[in-house]
Amino acid sequence: MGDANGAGSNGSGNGKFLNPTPMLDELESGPWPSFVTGLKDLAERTKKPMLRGVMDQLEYSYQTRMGYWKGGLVTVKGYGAGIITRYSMIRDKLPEASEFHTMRIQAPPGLHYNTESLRELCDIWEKHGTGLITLHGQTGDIMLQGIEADKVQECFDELNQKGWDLGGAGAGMRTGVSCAGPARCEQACYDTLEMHEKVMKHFVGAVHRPEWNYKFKLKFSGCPNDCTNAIMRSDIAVIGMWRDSIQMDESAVKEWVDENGMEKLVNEVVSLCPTRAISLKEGGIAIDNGNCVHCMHCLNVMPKALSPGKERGVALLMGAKSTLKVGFNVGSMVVPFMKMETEEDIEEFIDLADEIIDWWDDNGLDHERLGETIERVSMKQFLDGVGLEPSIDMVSRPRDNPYFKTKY
Amino acid sequence: MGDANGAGSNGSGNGKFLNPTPMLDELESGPWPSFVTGLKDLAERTKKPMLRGVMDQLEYSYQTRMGYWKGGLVTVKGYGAGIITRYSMIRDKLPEASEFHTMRIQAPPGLHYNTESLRELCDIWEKHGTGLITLHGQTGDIMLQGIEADKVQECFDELNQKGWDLGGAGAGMRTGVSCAGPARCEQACYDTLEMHEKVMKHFVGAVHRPEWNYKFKLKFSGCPNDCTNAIMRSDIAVIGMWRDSIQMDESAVKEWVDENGMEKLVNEVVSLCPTRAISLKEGGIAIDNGNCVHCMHCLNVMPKALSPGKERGVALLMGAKSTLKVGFNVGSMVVPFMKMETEEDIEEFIDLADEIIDWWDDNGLDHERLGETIERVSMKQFLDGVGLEPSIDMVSRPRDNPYFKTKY
Amino acid sequence: MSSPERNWKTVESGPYPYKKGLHPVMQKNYGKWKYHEYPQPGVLKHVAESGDVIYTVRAGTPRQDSVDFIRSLCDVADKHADGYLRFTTRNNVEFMTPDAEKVQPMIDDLESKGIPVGGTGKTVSPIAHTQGWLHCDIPATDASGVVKALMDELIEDFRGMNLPNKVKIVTQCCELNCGGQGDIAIIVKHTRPPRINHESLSEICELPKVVARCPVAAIRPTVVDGKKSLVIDEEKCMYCGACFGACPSMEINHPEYSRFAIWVAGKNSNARSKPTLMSLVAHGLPNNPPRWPEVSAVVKQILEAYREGGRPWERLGEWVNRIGWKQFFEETGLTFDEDMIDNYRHARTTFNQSAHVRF
Amino acid sequence: MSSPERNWKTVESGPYPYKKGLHPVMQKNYGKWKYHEYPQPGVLKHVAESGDVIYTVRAGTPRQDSVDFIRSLCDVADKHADGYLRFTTRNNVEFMTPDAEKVQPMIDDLESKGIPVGGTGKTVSPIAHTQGWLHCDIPATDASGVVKALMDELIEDFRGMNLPNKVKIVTQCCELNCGGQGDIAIIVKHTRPPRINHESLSEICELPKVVARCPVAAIRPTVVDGKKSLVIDEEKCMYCGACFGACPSMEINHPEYSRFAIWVAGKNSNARSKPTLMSLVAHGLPNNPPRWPEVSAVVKQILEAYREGGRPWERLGEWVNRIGWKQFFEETGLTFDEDMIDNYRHARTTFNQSAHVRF
Ligand code: SRM
Ligand code: SRM
Ligand code: SRM
Ligand code: SRM
Ligand code: SF4
Ligand code: SF4
Ligand code: SF4
Ligand code: SF4
Ligand code: SF4
Ligand code: SF4
Ligand code: SF4
Ligand code: SF4
Repeated sequence: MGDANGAGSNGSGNGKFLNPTPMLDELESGPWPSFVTGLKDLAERTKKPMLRGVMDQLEYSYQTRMGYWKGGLVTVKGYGAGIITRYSMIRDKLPEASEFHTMRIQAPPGLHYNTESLRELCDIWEKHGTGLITLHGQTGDIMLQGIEADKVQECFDELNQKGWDLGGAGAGMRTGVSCAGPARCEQACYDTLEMHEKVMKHFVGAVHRPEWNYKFKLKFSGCPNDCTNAIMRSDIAVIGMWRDSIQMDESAVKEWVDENGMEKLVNEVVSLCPTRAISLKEGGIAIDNGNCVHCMHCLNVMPKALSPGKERGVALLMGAKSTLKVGFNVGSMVVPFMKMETEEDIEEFIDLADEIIDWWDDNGLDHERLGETIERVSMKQFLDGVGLEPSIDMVSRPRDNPYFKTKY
Repeated sequence: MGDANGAGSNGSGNGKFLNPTPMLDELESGPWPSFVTGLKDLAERTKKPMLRGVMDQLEYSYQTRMGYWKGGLVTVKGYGAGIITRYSMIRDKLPEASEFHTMRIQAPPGLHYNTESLRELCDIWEKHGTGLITLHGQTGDIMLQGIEADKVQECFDELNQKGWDLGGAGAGMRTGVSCAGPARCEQACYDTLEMHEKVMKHFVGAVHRPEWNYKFKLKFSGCPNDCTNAIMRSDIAVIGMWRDSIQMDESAVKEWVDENGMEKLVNEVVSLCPTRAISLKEGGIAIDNGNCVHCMHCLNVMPKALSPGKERGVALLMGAKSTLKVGFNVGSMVVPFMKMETEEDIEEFIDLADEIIDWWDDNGLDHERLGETIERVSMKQFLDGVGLEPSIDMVSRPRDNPYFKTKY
Repeated sequence: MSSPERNWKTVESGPYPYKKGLHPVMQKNYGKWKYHEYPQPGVLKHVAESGDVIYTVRAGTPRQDSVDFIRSLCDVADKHADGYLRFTTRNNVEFMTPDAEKVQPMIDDLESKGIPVGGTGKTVSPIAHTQGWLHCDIPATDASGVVKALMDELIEDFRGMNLPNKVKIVTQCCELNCGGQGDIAIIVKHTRPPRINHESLSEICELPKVVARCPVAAIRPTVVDGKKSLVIDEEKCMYCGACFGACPSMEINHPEYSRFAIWVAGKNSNARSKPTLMSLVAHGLPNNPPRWPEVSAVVKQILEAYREGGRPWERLGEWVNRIGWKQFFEETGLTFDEDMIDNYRHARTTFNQSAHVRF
Repeated sequence: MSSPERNWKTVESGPYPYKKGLHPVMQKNYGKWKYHEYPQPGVLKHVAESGDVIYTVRAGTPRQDSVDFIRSLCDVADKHADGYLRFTTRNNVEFMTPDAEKVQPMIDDLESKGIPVGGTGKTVSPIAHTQGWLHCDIPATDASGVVKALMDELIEDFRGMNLPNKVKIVTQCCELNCGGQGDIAIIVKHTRPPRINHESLSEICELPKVVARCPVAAIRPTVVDGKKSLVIDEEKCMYCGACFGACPSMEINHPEYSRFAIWVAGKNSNARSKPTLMSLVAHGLPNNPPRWPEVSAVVKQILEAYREGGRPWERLGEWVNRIGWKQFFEETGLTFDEDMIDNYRHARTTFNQSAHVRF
């Protein structure tokens, strides 16, 4: 059960407000910032009973190795989603946190903040809720954690007036995520932030009022490095792509070689290209761009010398999801290239996404994600259904069984 | 429909015995030896009506683009398999080949013949059947094609007295195949011929009297080059393997390099090793044997310099089959190494094979091959069932889904 | 819940406007960045085509933050970064400044507040994790706690840049895997079938939905004490807990029998190799709060073997791919067992369908 | 069929004894071979540890041989090879002699008989094939004919050794694929559902067996004219013909609608890469006896592209793997279409689950 002595060493946990939490206190030691210390300090300062209750319940979970929350339904006017409702299963025992709801708030694309907005958010939240915030949830929401049902509407109203809106939950569009993108990254092949904002504004109704078969996620990564994990975690992954040749600054290549040596060039660049598209040439390198698969590796190692081409846009990969039922699904290449420079390009994406979601909503089963529907119904029917052309880019190899039907 | 003029140019087809076969005659031209010419000459010489009938029917098939054989049941005393029975569906029209059965005969392991045996076989076959022989069927049988039902027993009796026996068909053990093996190949890691002979003698009853769920095939390749295609086409593929280090004759390596040059050494040996286990060393090569996956490539390119190690035996891969139902199944590694030097080693293999077949026959569904049963029931249960230890060699990677059940 | 009379309209605005959050130098050079460098661990230097430079200082957070903590981050931003800050997709916070001089004072300020600087380049960046006992309704553990305990031990790999490549770790409190794939993943694995609470089942759950949720069709309708209920075919059930996600009466969580499995070689990026799913390499580890030492030990074993054997730029899975899984188990000291052989859909595609084998 | 009184016993001897078929030099050096060389196309030279040498001359056969043809092979063996010969797993015949002097006369003798010598090393060895109209009960074509017509065109690739590596071609007369996987495969593909012969069905077939044979459960029992029969759900049926193998009343073969598909990149050996299954690259080719020119044309397109682009030792599939499938289609002039995207079991594992793409 551990000795609480080592804990509290950060100076917290000595207040009078909280009940003892010996097991949690064990998580106060060590160099990594402790969420326990944060919670305790917050509780001691604000004296919010809900915080004391939630600490007690968490301590009880640590002791019994079981969770004690159950779901429910809370929402705000006109919305059907955005609040994750939690009631305690042990409220008889620990009544102070009998409710502990979370408000999911859509963060700014790229998670770029200024301190003014953020302080505003903190103030409103401290006023109505516990003051505990997750930055950010795995889907990219700001999660305001710990509020009572009857305070949700007023909290939301106040937030909304400051420009904040609720994120997704349930069987609808979910909150989007985008990488830092063109704001600070040289690899960005399209404007992840702008696209994220525009697209999610289009789907805002579907975020707030879920009515599809199941959830649907979009993530926006500026290049195939995929810093938002889009390919593994979104029904449509929007990934930056270029179609022409990698831009090479020959003198910067030379500089790199001077600095790092030929051995490193061979071992860490040439040899690691997955398709061996890079060869040595005149003390520098030559890239066979027709054979480049846009993996990003050489650009990552030599960012000063190599950059994505000039004809830039996005690739769309579809069907990623987590383990449920079929096991993890990785997103599959469906649209290898699409321009993404103008408003119209974004509109075109939105049209396609609408088409895809309609198809999925019509053809999918209950609680079936896009990737599952595509696999069950077949890629061919999916492409037919949404009006896309089949292409060799969609497969790692053509089929190996004769089980297809074509008439001639 | 083609002009028969070009045909018959080999001098055949001018006899009086046969009816005109204009389409087939088109297959007499060209440099590759023609089975049509062979058939025609045979028919003209022997004047066997069955041969005329079968040519007529084949010509009719070429004209109508349809086949006209149907199955039936013919066998020899005490046997349940080995004859592939064919009755004509158009016997009214073309009565001379109303029957056209095939006798499958087990060839010698490695397909090594002397002319005396082969001539004997030809003579007996010409006496009772058409004189048409397939050397060999895809499963390795000698196929004596074209005999009437009432001649089968006497033909078999005569063959059997000369040491020939029927091969497999139906839901039992099938005829085995083995590569040239130690008789003429330096790569052979075990005695394919001896093992083939011993093992098939053990299973001879199962070959002749099929009574399992479905067919079961064994093939014996002396090394991972797999010249019998065992890995794709046998329920248990027996493939030669070594466990210690590749034997290297350093002076032969030098010789090779002198003759072929360093460039070829790098491009055709070093660079093509799948695990990059080969590096250049002092003008020759060094092999990291712990990282060698026994692919055979370097040994194939430099057979004089490199040979399989001294500790030799077999690997067993299980579950290969053709397309039916599940699509092609490639054999999977189940036993990475097993000594195969003595009678006892062969006995041990036979015991294991018996065990496996029993398990499959108990757990398999009707018309389900071993590979399908393993996949349906799970590798784990298969291993438990036949008493084998799981090993990392069996998989290309550990599972990626959490759907397993273990209790602690 | 009744709210007072409203004299405003809800604006369904969607994402908070990002433009407000861009440092002026980033606004100016938007889409015109040329390259980046790593001047020191925890610091990025991005150079624009214009010649402008922006430095980023990256620091760790507990993810479950208090407003006080966030306000103190704002203080840092106001003081050293012109009032701007951002968060990464991996719960780090980043402060941007065009001024090289401000970097070190900023780092000192952060560290003095107990906020560690690091996580750039070839490091262990903070562990992506999920809700756990603090909030979720189905967790078997507390992801935040597991992560805090482990980060305490890995902090030098967060601060340094001495690994072959980035190591992305994830931790999740049930098999739904809200944290996705990682180079190393720590995930709850149940080891007993759910215990059905027949009392509550028909009252609080839609029976057909629960039946439909089971991946292996192990749940059948039945009647218990005259009430409609469900029964589990324990032969089929593989303890995934999916039914529990649909219905709290399918009690899968258990203090002893809900355990941990460790997975490796997940990769999301397309760099060099295609993205890969992670593979199971250890399981049956106890769920041992408050510091889960058994879990940390295994993760560290794996990390050390990778540090030792990986070549520059090789992600963990790429390293394994090169040396082979057999050697992975040897070098980490972990043990391969029969449960690691896939027996689910597509199982066959993970078999070694070749004679390729290492001895 | 009644046979006369027997005064002997059947000996269930299994395989014919191989020892009788071994050339004395092979018997002497059994298991003691050291290496091989290719002195010229069609000839192998194996050298034993003892220093003994055996030369092998390899020659093509039609596979469906007459006893006359076989006897003439025996003549060659008697004259030049001490009375021994063997066949390869690919229907070639081989004659072995320790005497270098005998090689050329033997070759001349064979060629003069119209028996081509070749097939060793980096060649197109004869096409493995199946029964066809000559004997099988379910074929949609005549494999022997397709093969003869094609080998006429490929004979120089049989004789020469000017390909990047061995090219193994297979041809099969229905989708059961008795000929297995190959670098290039020519396989019947039906394009309409079976027509059911309700007359004969219940008389000659076991209905449940037929139902069970269908991979997609497209067959259901029904009653037609008072007789038990079957009906096919034509939406589900994908024309595989498996039911026809179980029951001749499920008439799948059709002169017009049974066509050909071409597959590439199958590989059985473990050399370098693991064995691979072949992939569909063309279909809808007509079944056009007696010489099937459309089939030969496609095979030659593929072969030429491979000859052009393949590097030494690269098997056809390894070449494709290096250049990518997109380039394969470009270089062969074939067209990728939607049917080539897998939609069967495990389909997902063939999708491009990455952003890797070539333009
Ligand atoms: C800030 C952030 C994006 C954001 O919008 O928040 C980011 C930023 C950068 N990433 Fe990333 N990546 C970020 C999450 C990711 C993720 C997702 C994740 O961590 O969950 C991935 C995919 C992970 C995976 O494969 O599982 C990711 C895969 C990469 C890669 C590919 C690495 C590889 O070799 O596989 C690069 C290339 C590189 O390292 O040079 C990259 C490169 C970069 C660069 C160098 C891009 C640039 O030129 O600015 C940035 C600095 C990286 C660094 O810290 O070394 N970034 N990057 C994220 C920081 C996370 C953190 O706090 O640790
Ligand atoms: C809060 C969060 C974890 C976190 O701490 O960050 C979370 C929490 C839950 N997830 Fe998740 N998921 C969260 C991101 C994800 C992700 C990651 C992502 O979006 O990138 C995934 C994997 C990707 C995917 O979508 O598949 C994910 C896959 C799931 C699944 C499995 C879906 C599947 O198809 O396999 C479920 C189960 C379900 O939907 O029935 C699920 C269900 C849940 C539920 C609603 C559990 C339940 O059914 O009651 C959890 C509510 C917890 C709570 O109390 O707040 N959560 N969940 C993440 C959302 C925060 C946010 O909005 O920012
Ligand atoms: C005679 C035969 C075995 C037999 O018992 O009959 C045989 C004999 C040899 N094979 Fe083979 N292979 C024979 C069928 C096969 C097959 C099966 C087939 O053809 O259906 C394969 C697998 C094919 C596949 O992968 O689809 C096969 C894959 C190999 C390989 C691997 C080639 C590769 O790089 O993938 C080698 C290695 C090599 O070529 O050096 C090889 C090597 C050899 C060697 C060099 C072995 C030796 O040292 O004696 C022999 C001479 C090969 C040559 O002709 O170049 N043998 N070899 C078969 C001749 C077939 C024919 O008439 O063409
Ligand atoms: C004769 C032969 C083709 C040839 O011309 O060489 C052949 C001919 C037939 N095969 Fe085969 N198979 C022959 C080798 C193969 C092989 C290759 C092998 O053994 O290496 C395969 C692929 C490997 C495998 O076993 O899967 C093969 C896979 C099949 C299948 C599909 C099995 C599957 O599980 O997918 C069937 C269908 C069935 O068994 O119901 C089949 C069925 C048949 C039947 C019995 C068709 C039928 O159901 O009526 C054919 C009888 C033809 C006839 O008139 O003689 N044949 N069959 C081969 C046997 C000759 C011999 O004994 O030497
Ligand atoms: S995904 Fe690409 S563009 Fe976006 S931050 Fe990562 S490296 Fe930069
Ligand atoms: S981006 Fe990747 S595939 Fe393209 S050249 Fe660079 S390393 Fe090779
Ligand atoms: S399988 Fe190996 S041992 Fe047998 S003939 Fe081929 S190369 Fe020689
Ligand atoms: S046998 Fe294959 S894996 Fe082993 S060293 Fe030679 S080329 Fe490499
Ligand atoms: S991983 Fe499971 S327990 Fe944890 S937050 Fe997600 S759904 Fe809840
Ligand atoms: S735990 Fe999983 S397998 Fe077991 S009954 Fe529930 S859903 Fe089905
Ligand atoms: S491939 Fe089909 S048609 Fe040809 S022999 Fe085999 S079973 Fe008969
Ligand atoms: S052809 Fe194939 S899919 Fe169609 S009914 Fe027959 S077995 Fe089923």
